[in-house]
Amino acid sequence: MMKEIETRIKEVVKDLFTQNKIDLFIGYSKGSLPLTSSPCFITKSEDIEKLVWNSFCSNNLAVYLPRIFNPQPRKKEKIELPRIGILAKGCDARSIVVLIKEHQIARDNVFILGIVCQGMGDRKKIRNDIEITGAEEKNGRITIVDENKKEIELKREELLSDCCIECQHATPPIHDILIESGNQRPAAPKGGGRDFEKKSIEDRWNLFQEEISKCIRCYACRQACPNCYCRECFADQTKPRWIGVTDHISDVMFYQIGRIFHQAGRCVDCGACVRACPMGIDLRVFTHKLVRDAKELFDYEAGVFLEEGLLLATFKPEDKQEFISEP
Amino acid sequence: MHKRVLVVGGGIAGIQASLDLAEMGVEVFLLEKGPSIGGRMAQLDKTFPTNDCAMCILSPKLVEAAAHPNIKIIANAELKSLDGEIPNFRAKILKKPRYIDEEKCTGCAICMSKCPVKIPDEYNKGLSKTKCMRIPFPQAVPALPIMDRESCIYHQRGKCRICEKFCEADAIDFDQKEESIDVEVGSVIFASGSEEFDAAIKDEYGYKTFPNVLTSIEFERILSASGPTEGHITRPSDGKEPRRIAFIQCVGSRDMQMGNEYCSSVCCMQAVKDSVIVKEHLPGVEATIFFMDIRAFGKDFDKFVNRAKDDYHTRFIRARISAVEIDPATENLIIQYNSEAGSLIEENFDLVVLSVGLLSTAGIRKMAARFDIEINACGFARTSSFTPMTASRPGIFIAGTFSGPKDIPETVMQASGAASAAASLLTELPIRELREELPQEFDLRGEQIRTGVFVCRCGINIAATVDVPGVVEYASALQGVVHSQEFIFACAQDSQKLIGEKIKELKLNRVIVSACTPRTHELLFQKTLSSSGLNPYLFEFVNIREQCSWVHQKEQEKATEKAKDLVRMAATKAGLLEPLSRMSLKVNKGALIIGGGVAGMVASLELSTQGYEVFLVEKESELGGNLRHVHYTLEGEKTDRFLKSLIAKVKKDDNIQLYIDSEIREIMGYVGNFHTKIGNGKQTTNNKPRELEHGVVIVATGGEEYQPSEYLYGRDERIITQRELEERLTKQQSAIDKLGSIVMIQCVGSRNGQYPYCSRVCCSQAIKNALKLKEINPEVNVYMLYRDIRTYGLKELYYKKAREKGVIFIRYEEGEEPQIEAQNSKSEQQASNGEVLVKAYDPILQRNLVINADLVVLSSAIRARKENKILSQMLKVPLNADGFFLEAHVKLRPVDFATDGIFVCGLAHYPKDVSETICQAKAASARAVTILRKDEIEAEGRVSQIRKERCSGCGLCIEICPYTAIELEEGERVAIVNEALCKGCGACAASCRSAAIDLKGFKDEQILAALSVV
Amino acid sequence: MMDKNFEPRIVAFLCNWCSYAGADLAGVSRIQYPTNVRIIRLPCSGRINPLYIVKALQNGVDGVLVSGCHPGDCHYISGNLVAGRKFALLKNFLVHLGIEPERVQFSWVSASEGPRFAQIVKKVVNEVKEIGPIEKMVKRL
Amino acid sequence: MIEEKIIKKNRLNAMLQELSKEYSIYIPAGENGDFRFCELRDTNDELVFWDYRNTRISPKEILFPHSEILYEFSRDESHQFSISQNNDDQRKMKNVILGIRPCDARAIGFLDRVFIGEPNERFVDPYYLKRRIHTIIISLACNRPQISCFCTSLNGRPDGEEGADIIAFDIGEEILLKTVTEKGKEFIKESSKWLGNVKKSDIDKKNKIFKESAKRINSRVSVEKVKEKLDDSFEADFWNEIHRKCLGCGICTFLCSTCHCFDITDETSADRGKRIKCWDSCMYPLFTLHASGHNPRPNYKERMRQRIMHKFNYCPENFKELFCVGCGRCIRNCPVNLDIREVINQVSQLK
Repeated sequence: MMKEIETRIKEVVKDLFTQNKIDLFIGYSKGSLPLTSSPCFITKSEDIEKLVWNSFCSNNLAVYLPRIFNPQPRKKEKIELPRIGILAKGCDARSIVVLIKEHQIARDNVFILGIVCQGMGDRKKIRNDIEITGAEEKNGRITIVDENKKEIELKREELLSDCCIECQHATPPIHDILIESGNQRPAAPKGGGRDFEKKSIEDRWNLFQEEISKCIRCYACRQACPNCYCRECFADQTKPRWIGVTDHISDVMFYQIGRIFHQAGRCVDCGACVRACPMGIDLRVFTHKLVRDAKELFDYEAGVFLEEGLLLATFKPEDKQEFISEP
Repeated sequence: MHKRVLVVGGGIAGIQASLDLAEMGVEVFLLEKGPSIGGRMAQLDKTFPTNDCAMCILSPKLVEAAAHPNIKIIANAELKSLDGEIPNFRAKILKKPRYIDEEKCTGCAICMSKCPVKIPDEYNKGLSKTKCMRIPFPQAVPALPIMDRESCIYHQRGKCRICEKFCEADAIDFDQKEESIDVEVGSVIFASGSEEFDAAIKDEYGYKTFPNVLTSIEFERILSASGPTEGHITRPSDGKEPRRIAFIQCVGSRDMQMGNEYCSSVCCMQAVKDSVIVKEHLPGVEATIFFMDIRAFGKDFDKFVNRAKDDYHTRFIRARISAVEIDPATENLIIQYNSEAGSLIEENFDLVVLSVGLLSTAGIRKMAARFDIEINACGFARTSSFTPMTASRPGIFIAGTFSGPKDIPETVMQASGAASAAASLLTELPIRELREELPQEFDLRGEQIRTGVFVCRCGINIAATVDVPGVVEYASALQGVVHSQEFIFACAQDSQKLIGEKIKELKLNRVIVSACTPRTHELLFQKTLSSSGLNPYLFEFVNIREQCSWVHQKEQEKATEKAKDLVRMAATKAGLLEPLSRMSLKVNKGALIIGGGVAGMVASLELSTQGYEVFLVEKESELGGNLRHVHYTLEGEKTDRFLKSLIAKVKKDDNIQLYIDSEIREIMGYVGNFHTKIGNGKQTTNNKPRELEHGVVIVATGGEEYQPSEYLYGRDERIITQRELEERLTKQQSAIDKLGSIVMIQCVGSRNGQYPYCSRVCCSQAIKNALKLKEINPEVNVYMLYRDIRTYGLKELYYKKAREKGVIFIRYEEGEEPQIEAQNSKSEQQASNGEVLVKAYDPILQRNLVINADLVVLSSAIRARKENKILSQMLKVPLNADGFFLEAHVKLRPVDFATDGIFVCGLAHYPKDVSETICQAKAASARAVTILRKDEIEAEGRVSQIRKERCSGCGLCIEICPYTAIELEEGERVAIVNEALCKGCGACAASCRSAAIDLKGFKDEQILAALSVV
Repeated sequence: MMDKNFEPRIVAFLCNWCSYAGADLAGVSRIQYPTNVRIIRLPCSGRINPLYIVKALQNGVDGVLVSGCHPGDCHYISGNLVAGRKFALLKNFLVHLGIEPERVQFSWVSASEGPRFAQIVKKVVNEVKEIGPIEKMVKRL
Repeated sequence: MIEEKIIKKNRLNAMLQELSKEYSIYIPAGENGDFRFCELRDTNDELVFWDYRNTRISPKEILFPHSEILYEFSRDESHQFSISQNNDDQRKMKNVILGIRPCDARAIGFLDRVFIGEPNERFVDPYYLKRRIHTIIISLACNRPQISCFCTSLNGRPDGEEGADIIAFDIGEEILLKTVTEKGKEFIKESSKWLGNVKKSDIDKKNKIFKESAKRINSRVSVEKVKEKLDDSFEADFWNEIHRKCLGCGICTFLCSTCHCFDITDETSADRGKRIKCWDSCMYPLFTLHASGHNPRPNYKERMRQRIMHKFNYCPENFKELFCVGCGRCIRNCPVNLDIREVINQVSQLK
């Protein structure tokens, strides 16, 4: 199935270039390490063969769009916007919806090649002390080879990212062409942080502290997030300085709380931040709380409806008032 | 002499009229007989249908009136005589003594706290006590105490003078005498209001006899958080929370025995609102409203009633209550009533609220007579439908309930309308110029922070609790502070002078005053800064009275600590304050008025009279709008003649550029600077410019009659609408003569699931036409099938008249609408005399009726125009769920939009009759003139600003801004703030993730600085 | 558990038009309430950046009270309603992370609700006293 | 004179216990292959790092922490200012870093050149220096290289000694310690009671293991001409393409054992403040942003170029060394698999 999709992707991209519909296509190429793919920028048809489709095409490619359409520093002269083709899984497409709503993307200049996503694997699901020297994917099974040439066979499902396991939007809500991928995988019940939520407040705090103490403020979570397109992140600002620059846990918490809260009503739960984190922080335990609350309190899901107002710019008379303390 | 107007009465009507006039450049004397302005609205808890807190929305208006340089409030005074004529009236005013020197008094209220004599508190309707020396209520304006001479011990027995002893301002004057003030004005507005019906007269309800029977105003006070029970709902007899509350409607209204035949218009909604609020306070309570008709005729009123029924489970019982009895053991109240089924039911209540009407008293009649103001049969000032704010005496105008019972928005509209009418008389006179020459501001560039801290003792108000010298000393060590000192009263004249001197002497570039509340005193100190050459925004106010000394009276040390903390926070913030300037904006003197119906024409003429150019755009080929289909009013006035003369006046007015057959293509810009493109309709109207520049927009696009799809309308010629009937009554009376029986069906297309609103005018229109039918042929049988008869106000008289003339009223319930069967329908057979069978269920007779009708007349709804949507998007102003334009505030800003410079009037706002339309049209022009008369408008100083380099143009701020003050600059994809429209709420700044937008005066770094030293 | 001598430091962000006026009314009415609150006046509850609240905690403030106009009463039409969504999400989020719900509280107080303002202050102060001084999140300079 | 000693693994705890009285001991700690250098708190803990691969984040953080306070200042009530040196650092003055991999040890040698330089160097970082002269580095020869390791292309070896005071070899039940510096020799001398003498068989065992280890490093890049190529390619088109997928995060630089850029900022409140030194990354938009608002490296392209140029051109110019030790951290952790080996190869092929 994966191979067929890959072939189909190449066909579509070839057509797009032949018909001169795009200047650039953003997809995935083979990664340099086993179980990775790498974002890939195709500008001419000769390079189309570089494109791949496998269970590790996990990067949210929408992250590249704002910077193309909104280059920094701001150009004085009017720039000719490139026409971009982009491969979009459900979550990438939802990010694109968010970005269109937030005026970061010119819809007319984007050709969305949607793929009904089967969920993407996460290399980190394999223990770090296993050195993966090779891998092969076939018929929903993934065989990895360790440093001693030992083969380990895994079911594709075992490697799926947490966000993919719970994904409710495998089909891109917006697309110009859609590639089906056969059977729909049923989404697991929403769980990100649910177990966490059941813990006592002190346990939660301790776990939060423990996770956050790993953070080295490399900002990979921010940079990997398509929503974090701010020209100057609050975390970087000096006038006023919102956060101290240190790795003091309080500063780190402030950064994380601030960044995650800035995703309220915008986070599409693509897992990019979690995958990017070099320190293995399970940010989703925190990000998903806001995703869940947006749904539960305001019946709002980010990046699903293009026409819907922004969560934090609108209100309804029936908005719940439970956060109010009555004397 | 410049333009001057006297406004009699300081309720919301007088306040609104004064504010509008003042903004038009007219000097206003606002006369109030009580000690404070505010009127009845100040006593209300919440306002329907939005349940806004009345005081929250009123008190900014009180403060605004007090601070306006064009308004002089003369409270505790009466108008003694009024001689002369336009534009030279001479008014003699008698100002009663307050026994304080208003110049000296700082309003600190120490006298009130020390006064030993307690008297019933009028503000709380006598349900609680206040002092003989008292400020009437906390938000009172003027915020000065008044002494009740009758209960003052010194005045009665010659000793006490405690107040004098404690008054550090030396403001008590026991010997104060009445003062006579003469003013000369060009015209006068009477907004003197009405009185509440004295429920004690209707002794069958036991008011004043049974402790647990209250009037609606008393109940408002009980509901109010600032009332006698601090918002805890308890009943007077035992202080227990009531579980069952009855509201009895029409107490003193629609009551022939009492001689008050009219409807008081507001009591139904007040009772419904109270039933909702009481339920919010006490979830277990059961509220029952005994009513005759529920008159929810206003915008979104029916929705509110439905909410009360469905969500708050208010019981609505249609019954006239004849008496209230008491159970002496429990002091509960017993009410007997006839159910609709006819059985006698007795119920027991813990509390009974009498919805007392509004009425004119002998006193009001006498006053009217004294000033030559004619009154009508009900004792209210007489006005005509076409000049609804004009009194019989030339130069005198009426606003508010003096001309009949009305709700707040109608009052505000009439007040603004009266202001417009009054100002129109004075066009020849110059406006009052208020230009204060301010010194050049210091240049602060490169200057170090030099802060001066001034701490107020407020007599002993602050000093008795807070260690003021301690705070002064503490402040001196704070960063940037170069001077600190104390004052006995910081607000006193000499203190102001001293602050000014210190600014100059010590080159202070930041000033902190640590005293009372900025809400009343910030402007005063800012003015002192301005007049000393310091930008007024380099000022921080610390409130150590309301927040320290008054609320921590027994914890002096902690209160002092807190005061120091607050000063420290202010000093830290002050260091980051920046001088701000108010952007000024040229105002184009033209007005665009969209819609050439009566609303648009009246507004056009009003603006033209005041000297402004008007572009009146009508999409049809003739002027007149809906009034073309109305031929006479309920009161019998001929509308045709009025309309004809109105059109003639508009056509020959040189100031009015008329664009008929034209449509608006595009409106760009903002207050003072709109650019509009007009597209041609069918015919080209000469070669007038199609692109207009103007300063304001008035939306008067009207409404349209609903074309019923029910009741066989359009399928049988014997079924017509009221409008069609009126047409026939005027033009083909002969056809009417022959009819034997006519059935009118009310609420066609109104008050249903899809369109839950009441069309307001159809009951009156139906009664008007029924009376006409009876006039033409007294023998004709007229049946009116209705749900509630909503002849509010003085229209009620005609309802009575219709009953007297034999019109038969049969009620039907929602869901049990009448059924119609057309016999020998013309389309089927040629017979023209066939009858229409109307079947209805009569809930009183409790059986089905069949009426043979020759003609069925449908009172069809008034709908919002579909084009409203396009216009609303062009103007970026909202519509309500029913498609009518949604004003900025349903109570106090009924013709404004949240977006400055755009106004609404007429049916575009909501269904209304011609007199109300004219009121609103004049109100809209008054509001428009407040902008047009200025050459420049000054924007807020504390407005949002963009840091372009941080902005990604995500548009969140644009969506959030309620004033459409932010736009996306498409090319650079960056938000830009229109300072002219920004009101400085800061919602944009708080929402911007990259802090690319900030609010001047409340900048992130300023707030964070204060927060860093809490 | 509860330290009798602990006097928490509470910051209250109040909107100018309702809640600040409500606090004024509490003053005018001489309603006594605990001294722990330091008020920061803002034009509207809509002005409150959620990060201010987090910053207050980081600065070692024991509790934060945010108060605005009741829904519908906003002087700026809808500032409080837009803010309401942010507040609801922030409160849940902070609690999710393990910040005690008592630390950050929101209320609507109108200009005529002096007693309500005093009550809400008492409530916040008492509840924060109960849970003790803030340690989580604090960074002292 | 090189000295070689041997110690049984099971005696190591006892030795560390005694050492901990005088030294802070840093060891790689973690589980499931996920390690980071930590101060050894309980010397009874079993040492589990013998066959760890490498830490996620380089041990440079011990000597060059993410952030450190340089000094504090305050203002008193009479508006007078005073400055106090930071005395917060409660760490014992002397440190032992045990278990650092040879690639990272070598990187510390590079950092020494940056922060201390040659003797008589003008630019010395006193904070680094103070820490460095009191630190003993005992590296642990690499027996478990990863597929992303390429130290051998950059003059490194799994048993390379550069940067270490002592190098340790895991030869099974025992650890072979080999001194590299005088400081290392001193240290061995002080600890001699725990150490035994080396047998020929131990040496053989060691040589066999680490020859095998070297063989496992198959990843090779060609760095010979990198510096020269970069000399002339500041404006090359190559930079327009190479940065494209870079997200601009700081993983590669923060995890890197040789990256050493830092920033200095003040944290202040009304009357007190601290001057703080903390890591910076050339990948960040605010890196070297001028006070005027001008940013010499406004975009991903310029930042990416800075990183490559700094490592492979500027540092070789200044320190005669390519500033990459081939530890592979940036390769393993890059969220978009932007592989530095590919970049180097592409640079080598530049015309």
